[in-house]
Amino acid sequence: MNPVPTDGGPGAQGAAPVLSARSVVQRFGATLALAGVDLDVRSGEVLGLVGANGAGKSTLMAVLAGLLAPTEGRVEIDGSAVTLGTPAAAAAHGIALVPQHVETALVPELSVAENLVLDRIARGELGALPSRRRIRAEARAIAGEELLERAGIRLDDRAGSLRTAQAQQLLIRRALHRGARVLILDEPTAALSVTEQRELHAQVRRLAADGTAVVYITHHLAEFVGLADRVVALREGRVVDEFSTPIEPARLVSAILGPIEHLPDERPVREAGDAVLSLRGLRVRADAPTVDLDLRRGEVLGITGLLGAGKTELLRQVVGAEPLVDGSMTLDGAAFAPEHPADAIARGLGFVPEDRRRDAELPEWDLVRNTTLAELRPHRRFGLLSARSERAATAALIRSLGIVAAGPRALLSSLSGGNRQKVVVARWLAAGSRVLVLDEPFRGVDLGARADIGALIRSSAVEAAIVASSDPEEILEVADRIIVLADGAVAGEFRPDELDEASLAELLVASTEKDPA
Amino acid sequence: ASTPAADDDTVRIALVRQLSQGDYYEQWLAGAQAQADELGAELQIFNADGDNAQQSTDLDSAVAQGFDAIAIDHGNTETVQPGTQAAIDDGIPVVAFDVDTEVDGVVNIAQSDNELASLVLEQLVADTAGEAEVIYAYVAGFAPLDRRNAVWEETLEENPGLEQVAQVGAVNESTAADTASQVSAALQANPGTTAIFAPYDEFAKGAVLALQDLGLEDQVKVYGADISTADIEVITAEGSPWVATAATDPANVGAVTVRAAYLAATGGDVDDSIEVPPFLFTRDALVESGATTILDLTEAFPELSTPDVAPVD
Amino acid sequence: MTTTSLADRLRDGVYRSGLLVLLAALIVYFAVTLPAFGTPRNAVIILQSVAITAIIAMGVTISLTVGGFDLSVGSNVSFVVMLTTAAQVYYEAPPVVAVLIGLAAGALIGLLNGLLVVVARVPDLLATLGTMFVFAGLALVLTAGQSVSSGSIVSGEPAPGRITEPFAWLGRGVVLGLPVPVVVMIVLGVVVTVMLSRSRLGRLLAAVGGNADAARLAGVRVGRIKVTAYVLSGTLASVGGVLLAARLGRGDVGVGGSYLLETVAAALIGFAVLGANRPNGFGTLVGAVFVGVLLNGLTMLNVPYYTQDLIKGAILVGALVMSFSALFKRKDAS
Amino acid sequence: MTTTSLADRLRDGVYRSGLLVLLAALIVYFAVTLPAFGTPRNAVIILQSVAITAIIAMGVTISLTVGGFDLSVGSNVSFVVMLTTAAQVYYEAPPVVAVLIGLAAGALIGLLNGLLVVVARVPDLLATLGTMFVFAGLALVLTAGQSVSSGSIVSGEPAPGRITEPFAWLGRGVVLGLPVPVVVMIVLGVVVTVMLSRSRLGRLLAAVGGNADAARLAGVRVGRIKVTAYVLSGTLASVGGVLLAARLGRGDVGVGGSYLLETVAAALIGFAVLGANRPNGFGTLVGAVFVGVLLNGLTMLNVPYYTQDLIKGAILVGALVMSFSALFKRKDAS
Ligand SMILES: Nc1ncnc2c1ncn2[C@@H]1O[C@H](COP(=O)(O)OP(=O)(O)OP(=O)(O)O)[C@@H](O)[C@H]1O
Ligand SMILES: Nc1ncnc2c1ncn2[C@@H]1O[C@H](COP(=O)(O)OP(=O)(O)OP(=O)(O)O)[C@@H](O)[C@H]1O
Ligand SMILES: [Mg+2]
Ligand SMILES: [Mg+2]
Repeated sequence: MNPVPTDGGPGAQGAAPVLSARSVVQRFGATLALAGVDLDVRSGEVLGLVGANGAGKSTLMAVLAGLLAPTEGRVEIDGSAVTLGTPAAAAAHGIALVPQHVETALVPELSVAENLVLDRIARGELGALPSRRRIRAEARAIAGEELLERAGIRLDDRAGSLRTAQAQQLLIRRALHRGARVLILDEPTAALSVTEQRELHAQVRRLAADGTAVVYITHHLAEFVGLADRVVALREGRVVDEFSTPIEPARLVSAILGPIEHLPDERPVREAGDAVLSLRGLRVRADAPTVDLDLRRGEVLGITGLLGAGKTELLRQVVGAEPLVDGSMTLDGAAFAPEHPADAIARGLGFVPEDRRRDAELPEWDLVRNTTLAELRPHRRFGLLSARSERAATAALIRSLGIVAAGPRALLSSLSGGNRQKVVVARWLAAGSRVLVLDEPFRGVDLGARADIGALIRSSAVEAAIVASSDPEEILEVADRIIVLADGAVAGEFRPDELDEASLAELLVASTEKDPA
Repeated sequence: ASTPAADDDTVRIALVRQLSQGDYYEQWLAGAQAQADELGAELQIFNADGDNAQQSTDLDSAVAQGFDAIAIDHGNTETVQPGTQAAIDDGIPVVAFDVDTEVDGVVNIAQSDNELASLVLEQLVADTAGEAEVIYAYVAGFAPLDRRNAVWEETLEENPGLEQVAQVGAVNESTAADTASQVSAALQANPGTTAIFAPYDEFAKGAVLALQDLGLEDQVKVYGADISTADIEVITAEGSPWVATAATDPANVGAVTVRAAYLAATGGDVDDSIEVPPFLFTRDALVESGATTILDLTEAFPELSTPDVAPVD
Repeated sequence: MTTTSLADRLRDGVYRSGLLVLLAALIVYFAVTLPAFGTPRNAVIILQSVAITAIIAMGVTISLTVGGFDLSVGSNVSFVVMLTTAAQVYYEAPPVVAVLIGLAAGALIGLLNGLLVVVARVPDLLATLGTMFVFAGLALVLTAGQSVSSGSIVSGEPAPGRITEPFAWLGRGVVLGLPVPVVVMIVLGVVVTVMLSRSRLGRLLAAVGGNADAARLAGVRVGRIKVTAYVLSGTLASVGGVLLAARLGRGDVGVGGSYLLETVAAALIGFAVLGANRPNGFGTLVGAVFVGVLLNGLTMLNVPYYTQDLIKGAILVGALVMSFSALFKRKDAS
Repeated sequence: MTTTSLADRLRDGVYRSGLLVLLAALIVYFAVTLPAFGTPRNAVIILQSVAITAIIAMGVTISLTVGGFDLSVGSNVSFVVMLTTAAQVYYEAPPVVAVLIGLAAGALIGLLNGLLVVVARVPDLLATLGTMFVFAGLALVLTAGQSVSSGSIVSGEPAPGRITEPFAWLGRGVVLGLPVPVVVMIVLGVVVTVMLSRSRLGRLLAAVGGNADAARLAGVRVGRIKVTAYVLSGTLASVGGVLLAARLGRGDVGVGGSYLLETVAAALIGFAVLGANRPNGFGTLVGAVFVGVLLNGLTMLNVPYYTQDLIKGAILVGALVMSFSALFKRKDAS
């Protein structure tokens, strides 16, 4: 509750704000998402925004981009109050948003090209009868030939077939192309690889140099170094602190988490026991080399690699979500050949999928039902489900995982991204899974929650876990042993104390460069 | 004569109908209502809208409410029988129009579908000298149509010169339009056709539509059944191929039914079987009469009204 | 953090029970104006008039729960009506056998729908549209388009069998003062409502309807659950068909046709009950009863039949607007 | 990386054009067995028989495109038929005025649907279910349940007006050798198909239907687009209504009722055309023509009417299974 004066900060050298929030309050029913926020965005600056999951970052951006009408307070552009009302109105003022969840920004049935030019079509810039060729040409110009080539994107495919990373890059291009005065990037790097991240940073700096204001949200505090001119921290819907260059990630942490919480200190790398799960001769694709792996009791095995290295394809085979391309597996020494996720679950596996919205969430269900979905049998009394038993189990998990929600009966859709991820992890703890397989579990998850989830999968309830992530920082933080995957092949194995983040990142990049696609 | 229900002396009649929608039922009801008003009776209408199970329930409801008489308008024997039996057991007189309840003590009223079909078919045979390729419009499962069908089958047997080249028909909300499409197709396949027997006015209208589409009004004649204001317009139109139809006046039949129910309720004198005879209208006669509406028709053909059937003094 | 004002709660109440309040108001209004309305006997008549619709609508609700849509229920009813009556009249099947044949046929229609959707991957609406035509057609072909009644003529001869008393009892018999179809409706209504809201199967059905991908990864055998849903839907439709055949005492051609729209209407109206905004068993029952009360009362008021649709529609639209705008006002204000 | 074998491509071709291939096969079969089938005149008859259905189905397709569902089209047709004929017969409105009134009424019904969905936030199916009842009711109330024809009796007097030749021409007239409804169908079919697949509006409609949030974020005015879709759907239904009134030459009560199912069927069958798996104008046209060809050919073959539904259903199910299992085989393999 001590709003920090925002004038006079360095970075934009005192330029007049282009876009401001003034005492913005946003309520969702009983939830106070924003409790009176003042924020100035100046042209030519890169403004970082940090805060724990549920702090209100996305909500604030939605207000600034005209997606939400604030309950109280106002938005100013060039110093005068405006009513944005719709994203179209915001766009007319030169405000562009790339939202946190890319699926919410794409129309799956339309082609990639049509999605890229959708805003221009909406504004009528392509006329009443835009030809396919025109749309394709415009889309090509927006996406850039080199991206299409590199990411293997075909403009005529349905947008629904895009992978998260591809979609994210395309949406960024779409927003950049609009020539916005203010560009808002809500966790743009959550699904980007190291190289793609670096590229994006360079691009953002170029834009700022040209006078665009960029608001940049991320949970990877290290990204701000050399990128942001100024970082504002939100907590519980309020601005709690502001930092200017040089940005020191360590100082940001306490601003985000508040005085009470603190991250655990250096954790010991654990020594593993015998193999719980063994993969022999698996392939991520029919034309890929074979992969042999052992997951040992008591360890967290980190799998990393650039986007498209084959992590997801490997993990989905392990949990029975896809048929095995080749090879065989054993679990606890016995043959393990799941034909359906149910088979894997019955053997004690739990799977947190990469695309949480599509593959894990039931948004219109409350937390209780989302949590108990994978194992309902323990809650049966006389053949019927006991609401009390389900609720009690969930309430305990909400507490132990620190999930921020209005209560066990809150709808999942009302939670912030990071908290939803915790609910998905909670589902497997509720199901009593012994072996957890997590694909990009930290995407969009804040530092505190990351530590919480990390601690969870290392807890005694879990015998062993596999964590796949393309982010070196995350992997180093959580894994006891690291496997680097490149183009479907195991390119190396390391202990986390042998490496630091920068060298792991270099390794990832190098592992693919030897074999350009 | 619009006394409110509060009057204990008012005769209360329940009219339990299978269908309400369409010209025939509309005019039937208008005749019934007018007669009830004239008699000072109160008529409560139960409309099953084609749902036979609902009609059965309506009948139960009418029995439960203790009407002075119940009139049933169309329905299936099995479906209305239990309710009718219950009414008779409760001492409520029942009048049934065009449905055989198979319950003793019920006053049965019928427009003779047999006679109706015979009248038109005699005309068809006379016009064609018993030699014709005929398209026949019929859908099974509707009691009046089934009865008319029986006459058609007899006629075919008796007249070896008549050949049924195609059978068409569809019963739904757009019967006329759908029948037209089918008749068109049948006519394409059977260019020798000279007559269409369509013993239901919606079928007949569909057949006329098809002939107009194909410009075959001069070659093929339509023999229909039933009559309504709209039908009169179609029949009397310039060059209409619809040359004959047989019908009773639905308003008259409705009135007869209400009179019979009133008599039964008030202990008057009523036969337990009443027949309303149908009447053959040829196109020529209709054109000559100058009638354009059902009202004109009852003036031009006084035989249509049968005040002497079930008279109330 | 939480400030739920009294006004909010009131609005919430109206929203949650808008349709129930309206139903209660209607009942009170009719009971006051019409002495014959408020009798127990009339209550039974109203329930009788909606029983078959409600039973079939429970099946539709189950298919809606898995995100499907069973367009074939009406044809299913027609087919089962013809099958059970023809079995008895043409082939002298004993009533019990006829009923079992009818139920088995309904379950098989459901299974076929389920396999088309799950194995052949035909979208729900299309698959059930196809089977809708097929079984409407089979219902006709079974008897060459003729209605079936005791004494029907088959190839020139009167058919040997007849619809017997024990079978007709299913449509008209009385148990504990209630007609058999009403008893069946109450029992199945409770069973389906509890199944959907309280059982593991119900939860899995809803999971598949909510997000099939997520359900699969959480170990739900999505295909099996979908097939189960269609089998249940088909079986419930056939229960309706058997009761209808018993009530009519004959096999009326095309008799099931009107049930598609009526049952979908009941299930959809059910969305607005207690703020569910999704298929639910209790809501479906309320939806069916709502329509029954309205038609019964309007008939007693001697409102011309041609205004009844309008009144029904206007009241429905009013209730919907009330329910849903309140719902969203609440969400927005939030 | 991609190895598209010949077999794959063939399968792909079958999948994409399964329904078209079947349609062609049917036409060839009928033309060979039935000399009268393959004539230009019969082609016109077939088109005539599906024209009104196809026009209304184009509207349904538009409502499906925005992710809605317009259950009110049948009632809309009924209402417009009664309105245009009553205007002429009861109030002596000139044909042009009657047509304009009819189209305006259709557009207004669409607007009402749109506002219920967008402003009152009633879910599509429920909103249009409500207006379905309301306008089916209004169609009846308009004339107190009577059909309208020249010489109808209004309060004891014959009505003053009549259905005139120019109006009837809309239903029966011939332009360039084609019946007017067929010409209208072709013109509107092309316009709607191009609109949906090529125009700005069509893409915005698809965007709203595909992901309303994404559309909104890209600056699409979602509410307006939805309302536009319903207004177009309502207007197309009213075009169908006007043509139907003209074709019948009178106002038949409840005549529109059967169009709901028929048009939805056409639009749904259209999903399977050219592998779209979503609403599309061309597919809807093919769907309507498919049904028309089948019924025409079967009637000519003198197949009993009661087997036609079965044959229609069986062929449809076959085509669907072929289309969709091939589609998914292909997807799975990839
Ligand atoms: N539509 C909604 N309905 C109800 N509550 C909501 C809604 N959207 C957000 N909230 C709540 O508002 C608060 C702020 O959410 P927001 O998404 O802005 O957080 P965030 O800072 O972006 O978090 P994250 O880092 O997880 O993305 C959270 O408590 C969330 O539960
Ligand atoms: N950003 C991308 N650029 C190029 N190809 C990609 C990209 N993302 C995914 N792919 C494709 O996906 C395939 C492997 O995907 P998979 O999900 O198994 O890998 P991953 O390492 O888990 O990547 P991700 O982190 O995106 O999930 C590759 O063959 C590649 O064609
Ligand atoms: Mg966020
Ligand atoms: Mg992955």
